[in-house]
Amino acid sequence: MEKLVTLVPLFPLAGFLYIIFFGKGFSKGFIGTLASSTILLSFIVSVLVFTTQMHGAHPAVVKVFDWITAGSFKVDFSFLVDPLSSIYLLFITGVGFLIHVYSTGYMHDDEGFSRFMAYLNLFVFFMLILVLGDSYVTMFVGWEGVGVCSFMLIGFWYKDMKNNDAAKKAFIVNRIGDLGLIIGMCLLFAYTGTLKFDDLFISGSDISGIPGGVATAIGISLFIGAMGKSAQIPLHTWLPDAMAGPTPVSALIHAATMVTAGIYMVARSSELYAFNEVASQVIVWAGILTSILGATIALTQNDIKKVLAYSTVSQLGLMFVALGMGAYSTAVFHVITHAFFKALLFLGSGSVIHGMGGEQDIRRMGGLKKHMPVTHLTFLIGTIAIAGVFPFAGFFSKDQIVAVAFEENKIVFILSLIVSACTAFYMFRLYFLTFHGKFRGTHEQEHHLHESPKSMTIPLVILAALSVVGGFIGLPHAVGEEMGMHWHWLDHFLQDAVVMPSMHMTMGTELLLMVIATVVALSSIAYAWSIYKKRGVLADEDKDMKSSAQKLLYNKYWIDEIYDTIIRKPVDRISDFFGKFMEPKLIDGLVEGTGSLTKATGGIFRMLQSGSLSLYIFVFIIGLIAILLSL
Amino acid sequence: MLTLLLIAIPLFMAGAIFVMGSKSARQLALITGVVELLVTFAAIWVEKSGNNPELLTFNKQWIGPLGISYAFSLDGISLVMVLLTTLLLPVIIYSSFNKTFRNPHVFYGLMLLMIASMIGAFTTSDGLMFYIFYEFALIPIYFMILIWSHAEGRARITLKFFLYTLFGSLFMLVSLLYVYQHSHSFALEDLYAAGQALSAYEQGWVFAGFFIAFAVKIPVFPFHTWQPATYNAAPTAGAMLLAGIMLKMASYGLIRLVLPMLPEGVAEYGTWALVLASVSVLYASGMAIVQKKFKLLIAYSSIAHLGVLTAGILSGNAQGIQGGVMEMLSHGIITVGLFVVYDIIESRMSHDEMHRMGGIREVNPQFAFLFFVIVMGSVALPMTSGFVGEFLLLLGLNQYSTALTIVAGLTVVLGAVYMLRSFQAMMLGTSNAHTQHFAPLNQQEKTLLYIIVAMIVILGVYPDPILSLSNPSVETLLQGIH
Amino acid sequence: MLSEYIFWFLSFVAVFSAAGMIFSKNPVYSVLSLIVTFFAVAGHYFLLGAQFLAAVHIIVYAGAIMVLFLYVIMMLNLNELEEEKKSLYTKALSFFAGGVLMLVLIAVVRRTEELQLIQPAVYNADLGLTQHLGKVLYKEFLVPFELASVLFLSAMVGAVYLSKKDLA
Amino acid sequence: MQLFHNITVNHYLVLSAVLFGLGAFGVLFRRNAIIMFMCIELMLNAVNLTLVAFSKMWNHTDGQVFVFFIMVVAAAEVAVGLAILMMLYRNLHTTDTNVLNKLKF
Repeated sequence: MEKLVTLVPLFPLAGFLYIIFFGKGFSKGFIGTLASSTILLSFIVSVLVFTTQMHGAHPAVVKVFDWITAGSFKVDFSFLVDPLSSIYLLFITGVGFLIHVYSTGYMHDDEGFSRFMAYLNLFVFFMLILVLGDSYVTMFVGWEGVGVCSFMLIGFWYKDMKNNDAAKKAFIVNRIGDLGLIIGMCLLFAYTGTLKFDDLFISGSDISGIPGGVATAIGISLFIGAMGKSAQIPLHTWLPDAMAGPTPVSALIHAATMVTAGIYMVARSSELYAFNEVASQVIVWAGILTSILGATIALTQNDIKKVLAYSTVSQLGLMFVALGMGAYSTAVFHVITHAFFKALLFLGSGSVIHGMGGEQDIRRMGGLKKHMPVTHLTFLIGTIAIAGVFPFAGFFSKDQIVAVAFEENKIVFILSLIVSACTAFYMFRLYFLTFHGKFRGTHEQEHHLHESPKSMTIPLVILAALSVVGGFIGLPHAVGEEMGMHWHWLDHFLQDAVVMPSMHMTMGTELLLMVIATVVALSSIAYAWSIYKKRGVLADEDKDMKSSAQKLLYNKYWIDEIYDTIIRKPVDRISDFFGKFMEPKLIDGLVEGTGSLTKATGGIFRMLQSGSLSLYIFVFIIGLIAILLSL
Repeated sequence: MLTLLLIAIPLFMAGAIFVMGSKSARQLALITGVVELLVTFAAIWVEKSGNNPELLTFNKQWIGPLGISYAFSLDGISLVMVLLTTLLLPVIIYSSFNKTFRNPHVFYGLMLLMIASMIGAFTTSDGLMFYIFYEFALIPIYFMILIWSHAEGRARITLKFFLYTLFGSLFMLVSLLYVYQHSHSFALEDLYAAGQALSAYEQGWVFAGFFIAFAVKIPVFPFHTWQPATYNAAPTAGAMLLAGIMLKMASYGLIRLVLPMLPEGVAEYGTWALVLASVSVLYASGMAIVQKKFKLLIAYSSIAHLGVLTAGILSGNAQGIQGGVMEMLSHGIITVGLFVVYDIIESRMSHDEMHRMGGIREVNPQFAFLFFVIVMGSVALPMTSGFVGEFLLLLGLNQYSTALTIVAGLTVVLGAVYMLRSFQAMMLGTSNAHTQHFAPLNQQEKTLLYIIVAMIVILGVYPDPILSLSNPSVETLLQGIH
Repeated sequence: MLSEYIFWFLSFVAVFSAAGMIFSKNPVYSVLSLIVTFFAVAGHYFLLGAQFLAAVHIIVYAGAIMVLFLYVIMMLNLNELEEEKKSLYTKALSFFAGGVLMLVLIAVVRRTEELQLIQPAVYNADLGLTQHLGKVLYKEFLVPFELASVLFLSAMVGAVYLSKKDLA
Repeated sequence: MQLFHNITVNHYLVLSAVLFGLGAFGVLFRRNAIIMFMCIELMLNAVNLTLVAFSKMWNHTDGQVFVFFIMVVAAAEVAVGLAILMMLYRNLHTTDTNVLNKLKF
């Protein structure tokens, strides 16, 4: 049964190759169907694999071929099937399929349609490799592969240089993280002699021999990789810019799947982090800071996709908080629910943008409720889910994180509550400004407004349904007991794959925390409602921004500008210095100087070459005499 | 016997082409290239099957009293290097098919002469023969650049290139002779034994001699200044030979001569060399960032990658050496690919200044796609050949020093910076007046690019045939050290 | 005893006429004195029992080479040429250098032990005879001998080529 | 052979040293290329003389064969050398080595 897993990434790959090489003559409908059906096939196989795992099959390594051999270093290209990877498979292919279907509608009028579908297929392929890889190296293949796909898809509309810049930025920032990951792998190999997950973690003995300091270094290095991919401070700046890509890309890559690769990796390495206090603390603080940063910036953004992007940054931060606190399965839980509702929100926003004819500024929207009923309803569900209202998916996963924070660190707990409040506020601000009030766009836009086609709304509906019920895979103890349902199902499922925290929380505390979380979310929603719905306040135009705090947030703490000043410009300047002075003057000067010196010396000695035969003979004879005398 | 054949075929054909004149020189050269490739495959087959190992060696005394002999043997490492040479040879010859130049028979004859000499260097198991082949390869390329270059000041540039590399090699000769004093034989095994018997301090000095020679050729900062100008001046086929194959003789020399001969010298007194190699990565990346011409960018990116290569090899463990072998192969292919791209652009735009281009993807998406794959190979993306090599190199280097690994590893970031910048500047955006009429690829260009892209991807996805070919030899080599 | 006298006589003639060759102002006289020197040297060869060499020496040097010299001098009309001016400085230097060289060489010889010309144990009177030498030349030194003829041929070609009129 | 009981190889060596020194002196002293040429011949003869003397002493023909070959070379040299001088004279109207000093940087 496990052998089948090889097929999972194979389908999208085949789809990609087919479309790239033979896709020229076919209609868009055929290409769209082909691309989507490859993912559907993968999804079906994933379900099969998943059910075997659910029924308690042992984790299995499926070898595809010999890959890298170098002395004691041997890595096969093989896949690891265990609960963690199989659940990832499930939601990648599932959400991926929905987004593929959605894309056939969304991108239908684009001239690069088949290219787009091919890239999406390729992306899914690499994402599957990422989660299936049985070693860090194989995982790294997918890791970098999704980076490239992200690059290609962000810069999909390559004629606009802004998109290309965003794509390049995403790739390069990711690469900084990748360097960290490579260093982490190198260190890991140097101290354990292997990079395979089952040698390192499942057999379990190899990592215990690593000295503490090195373990911390490894943990932090790997986390730097995760920072890049999952947009954590200080490597988060690429994600909002990545919204330059088509919206399905933002939904699939920059919300649901790729950006959660960092969480996957840390969860996969849970045994490494579980006893590594320093690295874990670094993760917690990077996570909560990112979370706060993202949430606060999202409060003031006016681009519908930017709000969602910062929201993603913020949610990813929360996931890392969970990871850092040792609640690995909780983080995975939030990854899954987040994939549902964030994909839904992005797709919904895509639907809005589609209807608005490309407009993304919420100051130009409003009152879309009556024009786009399905989009409105599903978007509302997504908003409620992310805001954390019982019993939507976001509530359970976020509540678990908050609960863990409460156990581990009270400051983080409070900060995470603030994040929750902010989340609820900016999401409803977005919702009200978009769907309620009067339409603020141009007449042509108003005329153009329409509900999206079926291929787009059906995925929305399915995702909305999942956003409602998705949380039940991880019902907390209190609720589960009460309702007579299987509680903490996900934790049980994942217990062989990741380290489980030892939580001892009374039901009372648990309930109390749930109440607190709900109250925070609801009051925040009510506040947003009172401002944006009841009073009808609109977002400020750029020039009207007065308070410095607002400017600070609107300009994203000027982090991009700071990076520009302290990193990009110095690099350019140093390179310039190399190019203008060091290379031609200093180094080549030395080289040329050697030549000139030789020439000058030769110039002196050539004076002796007078051409006078007598002189030559005279010197010759003197030399002869000297030799004879010395004998 | 096969080794001898590998050297003799191009040598003989070079002579034949010289004699037969310009008429069908290029076809003959191409046939030679293909035959060489087939012989290489035969040799690999013999090595893998393990039968008739005597087919892979040849030993005949040349100057008996001095312990010099015509000794050749093909082990896994040599085979990979020979494979690199013979894989690239048909590609390089084919890449110059659509060009017309004066006296093509001389050009191709010189090329084959150079190939023979490089294969000699890759296969010989005699220290002095290595030196001779290593030096001899300079002569044909010198003339190829001098005669067929169109650059201004080519005489000066080629002279600098020639003198500089020759000057560097003298250090190698001194070191070689120093070890020879103790071995009284140039056979590599004897040199290894004699070298290892030296004290670590002596080994350090001998290593310095070798390293300077190889560092000039590889090239490693700060011995690299001949290289960008030479690439820029050279005809593209010449630059391909130089960057794709010839420079690998030096890194091969590090593996074949330096590591087994002077293990302690490298380990105890070789830190400066590793530091230089790592600095080389940073410096060349910085230089690549400011380049405005694509050809110069290729040159500097090459230095950066070879910096990682040098550092990785000198770390002296199985991962570093295996990575080195793989990276040599991959870097050869990718660099040749980049030069092919350069050639295509240059033939249409008649310049290679990147900021004056843009939007070529819009006009010619196929070309842009193929170029993109090569760029990805160059930034060492997994599933391209670049990754396997570079990753193993870093893995090896880390066992020597983590700090250096971080410095050298910055190539991962900086490589992406300059390669993507150039790709974006040339290919993306909207087309301008210059690029609007970018002609579609012709059959020859398409074939070339597809072959190169296929090699990059196949070696990246399934590098095992190469790695398992060289792995036993690498382990034997390392066993000889410990 | 006779041979001793002959030795001293021939040596005197050789040295004297060599000096004459150098100091004579007219090149023709120089050539003639050099011929005399060569005859004296040929006499020495006779004394040493190398009859064949003596004969060849006279034929080649006196007969061929010196005639060539004379011929060239006549052709170039060098005998009318004014003797070049030499500074005292050059004269002194050349005298010094040549003299010191000679003295050093003599001193070197002086410091070696006396070497008898004839070692009775190995003496062979036939050594320098044509018959004997011819055998050696055509057996042991066949290849160099033939090569020498090639050398001659090339010298001949070279000389003819160089003296062509239109080679300017 | 009683003939030589007072004449030793050393005598011949001294004689050839004197001839050689004279030749060297002549080459330095004169500037006429033809005379210089003749001085060189003189030096060659001085060397030949020692070779023959040693040949006598060791009773071995090699010395004489050597002399023979030196003569061959000398003859060839004279032929070519004189031809060069002829040509030089034709072009420059001199055989003075002080004038023939163009072979320099």
